[in-house]
Amino acid sequence: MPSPALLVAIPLTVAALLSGLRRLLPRRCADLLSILTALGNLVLASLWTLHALHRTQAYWFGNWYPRGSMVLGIGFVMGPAGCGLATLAALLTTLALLYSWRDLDSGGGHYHPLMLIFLAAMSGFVLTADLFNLFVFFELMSVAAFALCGLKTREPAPLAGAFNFAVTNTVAAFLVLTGIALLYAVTGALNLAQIGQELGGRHDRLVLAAFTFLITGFLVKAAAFPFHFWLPDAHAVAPTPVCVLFSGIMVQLGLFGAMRVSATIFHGSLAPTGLHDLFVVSGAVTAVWGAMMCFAEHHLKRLLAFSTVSHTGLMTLAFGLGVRNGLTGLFLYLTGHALVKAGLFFAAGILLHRFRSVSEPALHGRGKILPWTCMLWFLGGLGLAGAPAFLLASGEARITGAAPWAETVFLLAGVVTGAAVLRAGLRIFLGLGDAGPVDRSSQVDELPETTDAAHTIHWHLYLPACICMGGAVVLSFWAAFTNGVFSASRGFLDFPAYAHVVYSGAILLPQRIAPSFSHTAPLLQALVRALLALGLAFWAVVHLRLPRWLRWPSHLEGSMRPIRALQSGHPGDYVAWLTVGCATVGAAAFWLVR
Amino acid sequence: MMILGVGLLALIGVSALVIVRTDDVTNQLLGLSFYGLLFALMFFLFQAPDVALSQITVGAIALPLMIMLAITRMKYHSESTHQNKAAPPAREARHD
Amino acid sequence: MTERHRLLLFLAGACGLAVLYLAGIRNLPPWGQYRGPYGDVIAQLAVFQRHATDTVNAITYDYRGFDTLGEEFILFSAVTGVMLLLRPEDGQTSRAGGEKNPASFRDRAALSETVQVLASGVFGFSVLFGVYIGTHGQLTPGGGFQGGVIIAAAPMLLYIAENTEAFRRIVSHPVTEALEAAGAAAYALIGLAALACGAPFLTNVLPLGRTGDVLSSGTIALISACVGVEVAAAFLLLIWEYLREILARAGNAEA
Amino acid sequence: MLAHYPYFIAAWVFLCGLYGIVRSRHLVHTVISLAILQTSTYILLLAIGFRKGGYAPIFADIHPGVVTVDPVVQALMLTDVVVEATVVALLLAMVVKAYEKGGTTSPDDLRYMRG
Repeated sequence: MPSPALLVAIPLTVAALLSGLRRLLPRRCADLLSILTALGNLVLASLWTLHALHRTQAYWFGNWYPRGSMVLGIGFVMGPAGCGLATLAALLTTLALLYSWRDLDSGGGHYHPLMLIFLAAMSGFVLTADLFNLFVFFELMSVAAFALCGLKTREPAPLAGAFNFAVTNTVAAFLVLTGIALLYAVTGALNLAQIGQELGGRHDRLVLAAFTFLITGFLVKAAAFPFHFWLPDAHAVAPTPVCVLFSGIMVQLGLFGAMRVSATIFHGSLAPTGLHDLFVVSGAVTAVWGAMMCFAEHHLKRLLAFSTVSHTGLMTLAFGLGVRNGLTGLFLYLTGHALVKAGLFFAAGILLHRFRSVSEPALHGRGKILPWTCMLWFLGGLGLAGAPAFLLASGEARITGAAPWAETVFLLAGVVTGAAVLRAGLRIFLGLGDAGPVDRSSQVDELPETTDAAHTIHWHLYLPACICMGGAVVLSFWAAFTNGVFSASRGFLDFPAYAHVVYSGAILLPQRIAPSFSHTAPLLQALVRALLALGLAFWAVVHLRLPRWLRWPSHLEGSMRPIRALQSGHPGDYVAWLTVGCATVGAAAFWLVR
Repeated sequence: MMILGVGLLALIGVSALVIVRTDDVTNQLLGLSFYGLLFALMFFLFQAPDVALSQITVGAIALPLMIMLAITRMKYHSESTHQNKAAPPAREARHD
Repeated sequence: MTERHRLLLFLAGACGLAVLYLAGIRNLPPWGQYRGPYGDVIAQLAVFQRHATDTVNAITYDYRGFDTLGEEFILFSAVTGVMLLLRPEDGQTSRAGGEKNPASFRDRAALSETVQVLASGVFGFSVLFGVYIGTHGQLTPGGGFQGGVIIAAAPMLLYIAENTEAFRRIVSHPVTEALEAAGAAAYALIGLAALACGAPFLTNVLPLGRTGDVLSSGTIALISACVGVEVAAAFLLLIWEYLREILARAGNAEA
Repeated sequence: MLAHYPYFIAAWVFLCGLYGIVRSRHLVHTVISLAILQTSTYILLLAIGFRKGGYAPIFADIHPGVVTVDPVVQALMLTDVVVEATVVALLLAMVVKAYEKGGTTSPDDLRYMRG
């Protein structure tokens, strides 16, 4: 097997080379070189995933393997969950780079290096077994993301979005660092396994404070309520392929960071004390909030961004439940969501490329000439709602199978976000009903990001979206994939096995077959969700022709002024909310442990 | 030496508040430079010469310099747009 | 939200955060009683294992060298981001045109010649000092990062001495950009060289030399040098990106 | 009290930084406040690795075996210093550009994305 260090080192080296030669290299070369690099990462990461399913092993940089119980250097633990996410990150980056082929404005040649650095940071983040290294990759990911946000600098709005994104996420990074410092002071270690062993089941005030700082920091990235304000601002301004990476994987990696530290450092204090209920509550609130805001939005990218808030909330909820019931459903859901959301963003990008707008009222009826995009968009909307045959539906069934009450939250969030996407589809592609309310956010028009003057839609714009949608369906019927995810999720929460890998170098994993699953009830539920979403979308589109007492969607769609005013675009507001949120998480943690 | 350290830390605490309470950015910049020097001093005092060196070069010089250049650039921008009677930058992009 | 509401909201949050923070630090070991073991173990091992007397640099460039690789690329992405954000746009070419004619931005009041000569002398001295700091990192406080920033500060003296033309020639050259990329790539390539030798990434594959020599400690000194090149170029680029517009406008105002 | 004195200062500086960002009326002020917030982590890390009577962990002029302060936190702080400089540089570039494009330096006028 090639060294796992290549997953980080090769993209970084190529990024430096591309940046150094940016004046000399023609655009095609930069495109080709970066796609090949991302593709190389994809191949290597999938090889490692297959390998890790049988044998999880550690890799020590500089050959500084642990001496006795003392970890000297930084290591990767090549577990199946981490490797799988690295594969997903590489896949999305490859597709995003394919989408940007030739036409996307590359900002003077800076776009490709930044995308590759972003990929390297994500790969390092999911694999590292060192707490401070986790912070370094968190920050590298953030800085590359801030820079990518500023690709379109011709208007002040993108800069405002990027600024808010940068300020909130930097504060989050310092919260994480504070948590790291507290843990280092009491354990004298930075390796996740070593800290976990030193702490054991200890959960005194210091551990709880460190827990709060770390989890808050990562939840800011994961856009949990009330830390989510930066996300729609950043998504509305980033170019389409960057949005794909933000929504598809970066936000979820924030949650993954929280999961990683919970499963290792706090393994002894999480499930026994009920601290994981924190994730349940935070996830449920975020899911509902995101869904409401999503339905009220008429700027397509912001609409999709709020749906990401909602779905990441569902994943947070799934993690809270999964600490006791297993994480198979969560990982299936995460993969399905990444693919569907990426496909939707690609479709929105096609609209932006063709019509120079992503505003729902402005596009009313104009999408009729794009039947393929229409199909992709509706598939995406149904996928988000958790329609049958999509990976999200099978993930959801496994999550809610153990906790039926959670089905209510999933139903609400899935149906409302799916309906919002479908509503936009009905208006744009079929020209049904009225154009929809014209509000402020729908008037902030997107800047064109492509340089092709003819607005023709080439194969490289369609192909990524088709691959994403196809993948979200195909994977749900592939039994080997489900079994692999099942083994990976069992391994993820197994702290003794993790520590064994760190101290002894490797561990053999037993092959597990996912328990068989009755499909009739979940299938019915999924069908009901899809129909409900479609129904709500139709209702919203035609409600103005109905009698007055049936015009509820107006309230959902346009009149949530006081709530929407919270999304103020003011960095001070966002940081004030962050402070309150951090204090609340802390209070909840102390209250849960008591 | 401990007493010196305690005094220095107190000074840092006070200057932090003063700097964030200062509204004029140029004054704030001067404060930040001084604040960076305090940190360099503290790093020397607490046996961290490596960090002290990078703090002097980055925190007390490079960082304030960058901020100063940014402020100057903005000042030049407003002066030249004023002189050229150029149309004020895209205000109409706002939708309040 | 009005400013008042925002401050009230923050005040509520800040009280909670303060209580949380204080609760956390109450259980910390008292100040001045670091308990180890990580730092102590490395402090004991580094001189023997790596022949480097400055343990901080041994950690930065070797034991935790992978962190530093990430850190260098944080700097690299930030510089790329700044260049991306501040790049001259199509509409700005007329203004940036002043740049192409260096004679147009000689500053108005010339300093006395003494100051100019002195500054040029100090310029040479600071470059020398930066190189010294950068190459002795494994022995004494300093290292590539600190040395790099000092070297980057030297051309600023030329600017202060009003030799803007020399300053511009040093800083704005595409070579600076290429050097920055080369420094960053070299770090990753040194790590990959270990892979080519069959050892894990970033393992030292060079002879360690005699403890206390400038050329001792193998890859630590080499990586430190690469970092120095990258950091010096990166800070020059950062400063130049802000300064370019100022110089162009100053030139235009005079013309 | 004195045993935890630097940690209190770190908490204080952290809150000061947050306060600065919240009350900020100028974007450069926001950036500087963020830099102040960052310095809280320096104090925390430095205080954690400090040892009374310990020497700097540089064995050029002391013998191995002498009590030193923790070198690891110093390496972490070096990374921290770089992170601060880079984030500030990037944020300043955004501020400068936002000013050149939108003619404003006040966060109150940044609300293009409301609602």
